[in-house]
Amino acid sequence: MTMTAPAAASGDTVRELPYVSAVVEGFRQAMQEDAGVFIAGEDIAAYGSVFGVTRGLLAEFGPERIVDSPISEAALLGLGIGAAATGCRPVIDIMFMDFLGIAMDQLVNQAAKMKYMFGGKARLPLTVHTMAGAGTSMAAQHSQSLEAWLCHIPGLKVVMPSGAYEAKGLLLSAIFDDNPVVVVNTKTVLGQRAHVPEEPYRIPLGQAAVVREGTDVTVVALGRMVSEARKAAEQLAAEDGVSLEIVDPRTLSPFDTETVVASVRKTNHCVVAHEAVRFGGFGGEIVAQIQEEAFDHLDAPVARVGAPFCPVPFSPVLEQQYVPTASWIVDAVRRTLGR
Amino acid sequence: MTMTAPAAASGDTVRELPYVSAVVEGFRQAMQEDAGVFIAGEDIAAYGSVFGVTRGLLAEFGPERIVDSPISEAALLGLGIGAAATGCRPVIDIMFMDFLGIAMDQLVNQAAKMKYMFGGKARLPLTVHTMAGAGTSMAAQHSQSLEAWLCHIPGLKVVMPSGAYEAKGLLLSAIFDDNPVVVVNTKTVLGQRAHVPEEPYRIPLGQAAVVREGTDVTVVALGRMVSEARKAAEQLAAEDGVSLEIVDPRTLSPFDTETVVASVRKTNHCVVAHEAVRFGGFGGEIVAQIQEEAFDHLDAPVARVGAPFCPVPFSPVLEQQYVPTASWIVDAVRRTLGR
Amino acid sequence: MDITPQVLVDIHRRMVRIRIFEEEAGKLQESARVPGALHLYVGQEAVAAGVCACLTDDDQITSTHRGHGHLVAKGGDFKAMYAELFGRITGYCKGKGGSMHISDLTVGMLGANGIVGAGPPIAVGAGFSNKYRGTRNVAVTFFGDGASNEGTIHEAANMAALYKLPVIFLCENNGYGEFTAQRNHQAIVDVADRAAGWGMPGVIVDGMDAIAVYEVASQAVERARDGGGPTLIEAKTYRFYDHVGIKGMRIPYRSDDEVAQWRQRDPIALLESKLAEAGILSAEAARAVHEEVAAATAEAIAYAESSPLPDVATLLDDVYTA
Amino acid sequence: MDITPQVLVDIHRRMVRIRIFEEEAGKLQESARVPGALHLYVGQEAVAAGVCACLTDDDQITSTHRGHGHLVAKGGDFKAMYAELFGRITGYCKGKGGSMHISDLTVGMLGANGIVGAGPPIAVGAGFSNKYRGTRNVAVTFFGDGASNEGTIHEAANMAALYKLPVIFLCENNGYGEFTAQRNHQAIVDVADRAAGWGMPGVIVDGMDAIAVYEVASQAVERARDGGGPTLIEAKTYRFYDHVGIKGMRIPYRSDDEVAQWRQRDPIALLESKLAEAGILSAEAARAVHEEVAAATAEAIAYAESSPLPDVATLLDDVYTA
Ligand SMILES: Cc1ncc(C[n+]2csc(CCOP(=O)(O)OP(=O)(O)O)c2C)c(N)n1
Ligand SMILES: Cc1ncc(C[n+]2csc(CCOP(=O)(O)OP(=O)(O)O)c2C)c(N)n1
Ligand SMILES: [Mg+2]
Ligand SMILES: [Mg+2]
Repeated sequence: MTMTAPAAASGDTVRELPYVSAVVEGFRQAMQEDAGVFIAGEDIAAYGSVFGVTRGLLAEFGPERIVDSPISEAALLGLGIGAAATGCRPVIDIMFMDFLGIAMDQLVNQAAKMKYMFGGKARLPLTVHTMAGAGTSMAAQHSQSLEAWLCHIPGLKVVMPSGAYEAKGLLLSAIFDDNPVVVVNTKTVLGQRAHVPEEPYRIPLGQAAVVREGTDVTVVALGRMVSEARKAAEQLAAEDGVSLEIVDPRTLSPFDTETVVASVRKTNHCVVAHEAVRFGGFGGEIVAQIQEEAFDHLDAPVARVGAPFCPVPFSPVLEQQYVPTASWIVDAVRRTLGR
Repeated sequence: MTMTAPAAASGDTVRELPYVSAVVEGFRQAMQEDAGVFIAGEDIAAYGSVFGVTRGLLAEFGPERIVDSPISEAALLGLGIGAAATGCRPVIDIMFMDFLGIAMDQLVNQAAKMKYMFGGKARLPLTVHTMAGAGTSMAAQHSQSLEAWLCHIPGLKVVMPSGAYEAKGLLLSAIFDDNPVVVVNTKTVLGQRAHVPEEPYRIPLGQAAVVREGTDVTVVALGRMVSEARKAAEQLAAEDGVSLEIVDPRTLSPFDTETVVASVRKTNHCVVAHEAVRFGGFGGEIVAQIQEEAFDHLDAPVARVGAPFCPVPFSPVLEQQYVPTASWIVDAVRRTLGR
Repeated sequence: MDITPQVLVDIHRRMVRIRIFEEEAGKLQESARVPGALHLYVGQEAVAAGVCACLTDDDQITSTHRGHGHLVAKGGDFKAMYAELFGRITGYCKGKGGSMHISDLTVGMLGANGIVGAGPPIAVGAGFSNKYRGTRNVAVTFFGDGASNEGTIHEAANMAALYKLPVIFLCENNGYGEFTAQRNHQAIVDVADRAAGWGMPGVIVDGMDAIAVYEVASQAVERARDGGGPTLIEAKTYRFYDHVGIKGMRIPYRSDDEVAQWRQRDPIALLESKLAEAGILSAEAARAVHEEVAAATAEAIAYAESSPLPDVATLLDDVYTA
Repeated sequence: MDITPQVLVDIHRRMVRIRIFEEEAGKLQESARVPGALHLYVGQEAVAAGVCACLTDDDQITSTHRGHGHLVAKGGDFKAMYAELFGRITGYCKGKGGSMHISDLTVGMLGANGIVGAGPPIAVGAGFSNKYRGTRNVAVTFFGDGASNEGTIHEAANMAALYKLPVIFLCENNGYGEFTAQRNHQAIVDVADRAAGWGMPGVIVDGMDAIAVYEVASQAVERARDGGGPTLIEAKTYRFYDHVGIKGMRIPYRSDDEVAQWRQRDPIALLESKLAEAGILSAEAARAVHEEVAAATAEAIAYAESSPLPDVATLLDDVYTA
């Protein structure tokens, strides 16, 4: 395990940045460091991406390195694969994670498998950046969290930043990793601010972080659910005198089982939380591993928090019922403790 | 739960058919029963499909109902969606499950969500038939089992037949279900013979079957792994005096938790086995549900059998190490029992 | 081709209905009275109206993210439409779909779509079904210049031509995909040039001229009904407002001049002057249509906004057909 | 255009190497000495040879399921190739890829591909990279008539034309996609007709005439090197054997007559008679090439078959770069 974000941040100054600016800074520093890095995506140049994650980069790096793509997600991913296999270090932006369905063959049958199929002789320093998450009244096709699809595929690495600090540090590691890495950011937390060191630091892939130490229940929270878990921890400390330990896997594949299991062995209780649909989600893998590795330490079944089994509804009143929040974690913790 | 295949078969005659013929018969009887049923796919007409699953149907039903498609999987799936939404009952054949990557948007963002997005006003009697499985030296892009992707998607139903009897009965239920159902057959068992009643029987979707009664360990086996589990059961009975109970979910989504949990509550031990990659596979969901529902009944962690974390290799010596078999189940059962 | 006055008046009414529906919808979004994102159709009315005037409720259309105009043109009901934008239970999709998934299968509108390029394959399925079921119905798939670069359009068009299906590929070339000009997303000027490679006729039409659109569309539709197969129609048009909502363009991706130029050719003004000249619809009569529609719009918005929200207990309903 | 004797002799040798490699590979499959499925290139040699003779090791190609011929033409080593077909550790892919994923990045061969239509987007990436890195290299993507209906080809071609990338789209139209004749998978006769809709020149060439292929290919390649952008070349050709393996067609999807007709125009025989006439390569000299290649082939097969199998302990290696 590694230490938590603030501790990991070296700088003396405590500079705060919103999540979206941390992503932009990560892109900028990667491009400054390596001339082989370019970004291609839809409306990422002059427009700076609909989420603002490339804003200002066109002016600094020009149209050769900040490339607007036609609406052709499969070819866009192939562009990244072919360029990565021939000496570049591309970043491909897939605007909404929901659109990955169009590019799954290129991502899964080509990018993920090329190295293995070629007997190890290919090197694919490819980063795919995309945006997951519900809660914006964008309905069923602009709100999904599909990381479970990607984690199931050998050859891909998958990271899911939980905040601004992680967004920059994981992005830099992803870009400079020599494998296809999918960076799954969450659109609803792009405004969240956190301490983000100015220097181009990297958070090692495959290492989870205990972002809050606690004694009673371990909460393994993915991406945006980490901030929800923090809220739940405050509430449970205040109302129930329950102490949550929060583990942020940061990288989903490869998964840092050790850090998660060590925490559960200590707390003997665990809740796994992600925004993705609960059924068939990556939480199942985490639960399976925990009960495999810490069976005798569990005082209760590992509980899961995830979205209900339906597409994301449009109407805000329905969507509010759909998107997992801190209160869902609170309830799960209480159930786990038999309260 | 329902009873096992042989028992469910009514006929006095004990007619045996290979798996592939059971599929053909299922298609034929569905088309005889409902003029709205047609099949579209690549090389399924004159050629009868590369797996033979439509052989003879062109002669019987003609080119209007047995339709050869261009190599255009996305449009092929859209063909099924548009036809299903406007009064037909189409079957779309996606030759190899690996090719689904090309059609994932149509399957996941369109077919699965149309009814919900339209407030329940659409009806989509669409069946997608495809072929999974490794073990044929077809390498990384013609051997995958990707059912986990589909189970995670609300709006889809997913069935995975384990033998000839199930193949026909589940196919007929899938075709006559008014929702998008993906039928995942396994190419390496197409020659396996079993009793298949002549009449057009249907196996209800969402019902698991206890295909072998036992007392010591429950094995939840998906698709082809059911026959491997039977072999494992023979060996364990003979060598260890261990009695396996085998549960065949038959439908993965919706999942029959009740039947699985009832068995585990009886045996207090469980092994979940699928051919898909173990990491991030559907087995994780099954394990998570079992420990949620039967925590106090488990004497050991639920073990999982699945493929290792690499693409499917070409060389037979490597592929043999890759594809899960009965001996993997035997080992898992022994570990579970602490032997 | 001579078009009856009834048809011309009908087309005009459809256009006015679209215009006023969208103007009001845009205001509702700007005042944040409706949630989510709205892609307004203002400026392109001649296309949806001219095409849908050739169709019956049994003919189908597939739409795009910019789908209000298509549904209005196909006969959509204002109350159910606004209620959907407001996310109310009385909406077309009971509030579950919203603007990007608004649909009405009873008039053959197979849905707005949040996925660019996803409509054409579905329209091919509808066209296949029309032929399979032995009807004379036609499916029209609307898509943009930006969408014309998605692989799905290529697959769908090739398939429709191969099977000689009754499908019309209607490209609304408004010069932009989001904030990217056509010259920056494809190396061609006329999307219609792609028809030859698919094996179907390609026609270019002035998308601001409703009568011209109606003429080419009705020819293509008749041809399709008679088993002649698909046609690609490229309508050169323009959206007067931003990609999303009325204004708020973060960057000057197109000049005010350009917008002004196109506004000179407002499709409704163009049609009204023609109809007035021809003595088919006087300025007064036209104004009456606007007023009538405006009244219906106000009524529909009031109805929608006062409609009940969905019951949260219905969240998990409508996923499957029992 | 006058082609030097050296080039012509070089093209001839590449074709003979493909022919003999494939004949022997086919026999190995029929006798079940190699596992899996082989898609043989016999009959289409003039295309791969004529094209690859214009390329250097720094130019890239993407291939298809029918990839042996492309790799041989690009300079593939017989020992590493046969060893891969046998699934041996000495194979190009250490036995992990097999026929459908055979590749050699050192000669710019970015892999055979089991997914029809998956190569073109990757070639666009290679072409983009060539331009980005300031080289004059070109990427050629081979694809079939059947593959031309995949959406990926449309997206890739549009993108290459838009960015003016050094990419050649080389369609090998052998008249069939698996067992489906071209007339049953597309409504057009010439795939080259699709070039206009993508904004690039489209050229048709006799795919049995290696010299003609070389000529059109070298022009397109030069144009691409000079920044002129992509070209679509359609080579009309034919596969002499079955879709998979030599024979074993389950259905008579093409007539013996048709096969015989095309065999009349065997690309190697055609080239040899021309070279003999021109006094560039005598019949004896040609025979010598065949014999020399046959000997090398026998040697490579012996080497491959006697090579060690992969160590099962390496199953999980090569998934990631450390
Ligand atoms: C597959 C997919 N890619 C990208 C987007 C984001 N997006 C929404 S609308 C749009 C532009 C579409 O342009 P065009 O097809 O010309 O239609 P227009 O907006 O001009 O009506 C884009 C890129 C999307 N919704 N779906
Ligand atoms: C995406 C995908 N769909 C279908 C297949 C099965 N398949 C393999 S080869 C082939 C025919 C390809 O025809 P063509 O592109 O003309 O190449 P040829 O075999 O004639 O060289 C098909 C359908 C596949 N491998 N990948
Ligand atoms: Mg547009
Ligand atoms: Mg072909």
